[in-house]
Amino acid sequence: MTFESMTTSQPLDLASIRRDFPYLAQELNGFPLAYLDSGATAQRPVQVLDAERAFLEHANAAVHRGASTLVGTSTTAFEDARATVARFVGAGEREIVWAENATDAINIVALGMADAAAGLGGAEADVFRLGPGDEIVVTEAEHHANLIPWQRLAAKTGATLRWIPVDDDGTWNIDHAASVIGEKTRLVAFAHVSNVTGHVAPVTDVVELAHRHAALVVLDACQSVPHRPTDFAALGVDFAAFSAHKMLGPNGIGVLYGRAHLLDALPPARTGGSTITTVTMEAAEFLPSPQRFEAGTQPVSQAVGLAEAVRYLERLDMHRVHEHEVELAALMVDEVSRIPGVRLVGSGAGVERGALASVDVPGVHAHDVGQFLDSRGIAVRVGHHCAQPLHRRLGLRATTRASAYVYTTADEVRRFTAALGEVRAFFGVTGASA
Amino acid sequence: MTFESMTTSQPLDLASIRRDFPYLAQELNGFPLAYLDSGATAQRPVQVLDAERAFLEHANAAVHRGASTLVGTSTTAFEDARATVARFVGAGEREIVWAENATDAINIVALGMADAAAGLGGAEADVFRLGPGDEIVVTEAEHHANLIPWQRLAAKTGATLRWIPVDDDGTWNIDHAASVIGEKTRLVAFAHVSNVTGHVAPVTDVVELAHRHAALVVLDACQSVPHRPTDFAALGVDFAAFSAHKMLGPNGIGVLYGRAHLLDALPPARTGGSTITTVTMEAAEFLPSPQRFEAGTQPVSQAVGLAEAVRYLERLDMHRVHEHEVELAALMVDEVSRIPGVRLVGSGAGVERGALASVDVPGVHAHDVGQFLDSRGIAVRVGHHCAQPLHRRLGLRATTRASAYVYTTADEVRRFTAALGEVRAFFGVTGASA
Amino acid sequence: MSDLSGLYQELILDHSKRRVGDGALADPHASHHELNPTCGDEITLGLRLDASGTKVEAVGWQGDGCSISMASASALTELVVGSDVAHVRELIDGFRSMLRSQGAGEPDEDLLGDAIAFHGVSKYVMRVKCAMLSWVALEACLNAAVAAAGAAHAVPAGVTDASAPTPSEQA
Amino acid sequence: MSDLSGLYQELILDHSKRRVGDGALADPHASHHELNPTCGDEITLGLRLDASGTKVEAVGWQGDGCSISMASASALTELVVGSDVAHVRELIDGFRSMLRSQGAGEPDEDLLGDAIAFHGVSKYVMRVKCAMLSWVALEACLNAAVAAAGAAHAVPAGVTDASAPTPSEQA
Ligand SMILES: Cc1ncc(COP(=O)(O)O)c(C=O)c1O
Ligand SMILES: Cc1ncc(COP(=O)(O)O)c(C=O)c1O
Ligand code: FES
Ligand code: FES
Repeated sequence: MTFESMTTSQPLDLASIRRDFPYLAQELNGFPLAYLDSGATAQRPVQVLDAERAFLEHANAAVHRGASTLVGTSTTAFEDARATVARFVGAGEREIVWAENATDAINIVALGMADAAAGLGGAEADVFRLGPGDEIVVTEAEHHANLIPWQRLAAKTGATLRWIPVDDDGTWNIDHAASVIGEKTRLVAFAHVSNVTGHVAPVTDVVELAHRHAALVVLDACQSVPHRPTDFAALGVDFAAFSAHKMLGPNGIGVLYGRAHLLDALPPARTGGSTITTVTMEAAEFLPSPQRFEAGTQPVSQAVGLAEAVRYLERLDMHRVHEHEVELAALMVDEVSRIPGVRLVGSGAGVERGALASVDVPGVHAHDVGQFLDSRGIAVRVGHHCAQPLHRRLGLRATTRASAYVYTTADEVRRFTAALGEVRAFFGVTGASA
Repeated sequence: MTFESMTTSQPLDLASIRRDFPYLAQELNGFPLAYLDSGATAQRPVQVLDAERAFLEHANAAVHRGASTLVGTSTTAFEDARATVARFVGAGEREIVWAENATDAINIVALGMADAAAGLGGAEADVFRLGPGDEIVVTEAEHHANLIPWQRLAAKTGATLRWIPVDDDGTWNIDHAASVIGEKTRLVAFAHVSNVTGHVAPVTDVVELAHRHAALVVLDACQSVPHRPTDFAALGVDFAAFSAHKMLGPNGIGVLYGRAHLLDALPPARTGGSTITTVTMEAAEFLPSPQRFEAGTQPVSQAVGLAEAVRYLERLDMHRVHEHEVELAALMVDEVSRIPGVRLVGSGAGVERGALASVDVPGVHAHDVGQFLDSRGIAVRVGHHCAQPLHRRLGLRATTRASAYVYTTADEVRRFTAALGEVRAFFGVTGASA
Repeated sequence: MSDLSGLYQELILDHSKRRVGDGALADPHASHHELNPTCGDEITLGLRLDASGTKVEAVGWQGDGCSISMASASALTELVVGSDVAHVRELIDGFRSMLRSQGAGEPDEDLLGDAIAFHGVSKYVMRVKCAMLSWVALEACLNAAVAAAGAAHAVPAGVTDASAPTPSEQA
Repeated sequence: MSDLSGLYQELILDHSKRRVGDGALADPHASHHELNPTCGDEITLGLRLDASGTKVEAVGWQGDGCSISMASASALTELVVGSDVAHVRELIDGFRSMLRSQGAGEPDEDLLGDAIAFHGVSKYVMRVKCAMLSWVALEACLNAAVAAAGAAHAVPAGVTDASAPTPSEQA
């Protein structure tokens, strides 16, 4: 599979795209910046910056509070943004809840379930009540955001946390999942695309398996929604989470998707203004989804910015975005595999992966690798990428990760791999290698 | 006390301030906009908009993750913002935690305490453990954000929620507090300045009373920090919460203040990346404050914007901001009291209040009052202002609230009161009045 | 005063004071409680059909709210009492379309009669829900009463709560 | 290659391989574990004073980390073994000032000797903590050992954990 042979439609116009991103026109240490850390956070096009600014200069006001003309304008913009995001991921408007980030979105589910187990939420919250004997299933490859909230839920409810094991390359398949998911399973949480290995999970198979046991499915879609066409209804998951800042949108806003009847029954963990119908000194009654979860003043301009980011991606066409990244992923795997003394984490050539490559250079600490690349103008991520258990399983403490997005060029990927090839010599490491 | 006689120092230069706010130069229904809803959300000066945009175009990157030059730049900007906000409210840097908004900040405390009661957090979290027999004290005048989280904490722990009663005008004093706070009290939560009555709470007296019974004090500072010099260390409170969007800063970021040793011991309710030291599949260990609470990708550009808002306020000088608002508050009280058939909520002339006036026009629903004002270009807030119990106590369902800020002119206040004087005639309400 | 008189038409101000139908209905076939989360205002509307189950015999409501919501409930009562169930459904649809029009188009006066006075409300997004409150309650009652009548001729009143509208849907 | 050689001086690359002091110290008077949250790297450093309690007799450390952190622990060991406690405190202060300088000024070669090679690290905010890791551990050990010696001449090792630095403080 070569880089060129995969193109099936009109490719992205990279030169034109890059003109929209002021950040990318900068230099780093005397070199043109090669920003290869979009897996951590993406940069924003002027269209998104302009949309948020225009809103703030002309339309900003409280939303869902009061009844002034200004509130009407801001509320309409805010709810239109929700409708735009809903359409983008195959959801109904009431199925899109604004959170602070994806981490918060996952916590809304985990904390709501803990509240249900503590007796809140009435009979309709029964589906969320866990206790001793019940099992929560994650994978060994999860981001801490999709692991620790479930550890805490287990600790609070007495349920048991189990995990789908990964192979030596950090990936897993439906057989691994079937070895763990069973009749005690009440919830299965896993990443659609791994932020370390780029592994693409067999979502519909896991959903089928989980639903056969009446278990809920929570999908961490942080590394999928920004990069590939994603339809939660078609995937069949019960909940999903993603962040705006990884998809050209603002920080400070994430999205929780949930099936409407589940969201309406989930106790809101975070409470406050705008979430209620009637409040007495003794108790409060909550609105249905999404308002029951959006306590306090909402990230309004951020929702407007995110909607503009979605429109930007829709104009590019998510199918073409995906193809672009499939090509870059193949190029990464191909080039990294040729470098002596460098270990690529995850599957090798021929297996689809997200457009990212985490590597280990035995004998050189990841932070030193990253520093060397940095000196060449190449910005990558080093560390455990919030996946310590996966790194431990792979016998590693930290890796160096390059990750791509709509604006990433093949040339930038080649600069990364070329510099990577020089690391061992610079640090005086020689001899046999992994 | 007349409007003019209160000026004690160089007053704010309103004309120059208003030039910084593009939003305020707009028209509403054919009139120059009189934006009198800053108590709900304030508008942003270009300085804040520019600072956030410059950050996004040149310095945006993940923070506290990886080690690249870009991460160094963004992390430094992010932590400098924290230091700026800390200085503004008399706190240490480790005592400032970024939250989604003030509501979230209060929830971090309430949910952390629920987690402590559920057994998380080890021995150091003992100070936060409540159970049957323990009492949580709020006031009857609280915003839902500072009421419902405590109701939920009581429901989860078996503790009892009690409240400081208010007088017929909606205010309370230290005697009311002393009638409720006692040896069973473990926590007292109240607003520094009420968002409905403008009432200024006797903070240090309540702190003294609460601490005498070893109870924790949580201050809702949403309506104080933006409007008056505020020093949490001097006030002696244990926790406090406020929102950036009410003080010229961005949406999507709020602040939790807490005394360092308390924050280090409070279990983090929301968990995920960036909060931990060591994570295994079974358990996680958390960093000290503030990082233990900032799960997932932080509101980075928003922190930068908030810091710029703080610098803007510091340049104006918070003492002068406060004086400006004291004058506007006196003007509001004075003018509203002269309108026949209009009831002002809260204390009358001669008592300090925040620069806001909530009014009832018997016979005309608040939403109709607001609509009439709106047609005159005056944007106010109508409804229960997230304080249903207080409104019920006052025999009201909704009120019409005008609230001022640094850019509000006496002329705008007079337009509000003049239009208010016409409401009854427009809706054909006559006869004796409150 | 801009076009405020387009919102508060004489007929609306008048109905808001007359409040036709104000008061609990005895022996309703269905009754429904509806709340406007923006303001906290509530209305409980009761409906009785005639013996044949095809005509609205009586409507009564209790509630508290702004002039728009009170006038709307009053106008509704005047319009629907004595009408065929099928016609009432047309009225509900017509009223809702008018309120969602954001001020566009001409309302159907033949169908809606006096209720076209509420056309002006459609330009005020935050007030649409006020005008719809009683109509949403009526629709829920109608569904419940007809369902009950179908299941067992003349059952006791069913109290229902309509499912939530989408967040951007005002009514 | 920009000024990467200012960061990775020969002496640093060399120390990162030699690792003077690598290995657990037997019978330490104090031992301290320090973690760098950015990367998860850890070091445990042990300290033994001489009989008089005024001189550093031995240092040993175990840990895993980047070249900067390993080289720093190695250089530290060379510098402090055999030195007066008072002088070691000066060294710690001097090293910390140099690392906080953000590349400004000239480091004090008379005091710090070879350790001035770490001056270049101060320009890399995200790496300052790497160089400080072992020094923070050393400072904690010194405090604990001296306190223990004062309290009761020659007590068993106290294991301490220094309080957290402020978020913007790298060391
Ligand atoms: C007194 C008070 N407390 C809490 C809040 C909640 O603030 P936020 O909505 O920013 O979380 C507000 C503002 O709405 C307020 O005025
Ligand atoms: C797979 C995965 N899950 C969760 C997260 C957390 O996202 P956020 O930090 O935006 O909450 C990330 C990104 O850091 C991720 O890559
Ligand atoms: S304002 Fe409540 S129904 Fe109109
Ligand atoms: S990168 Fe971990 S100590 Fe340097």
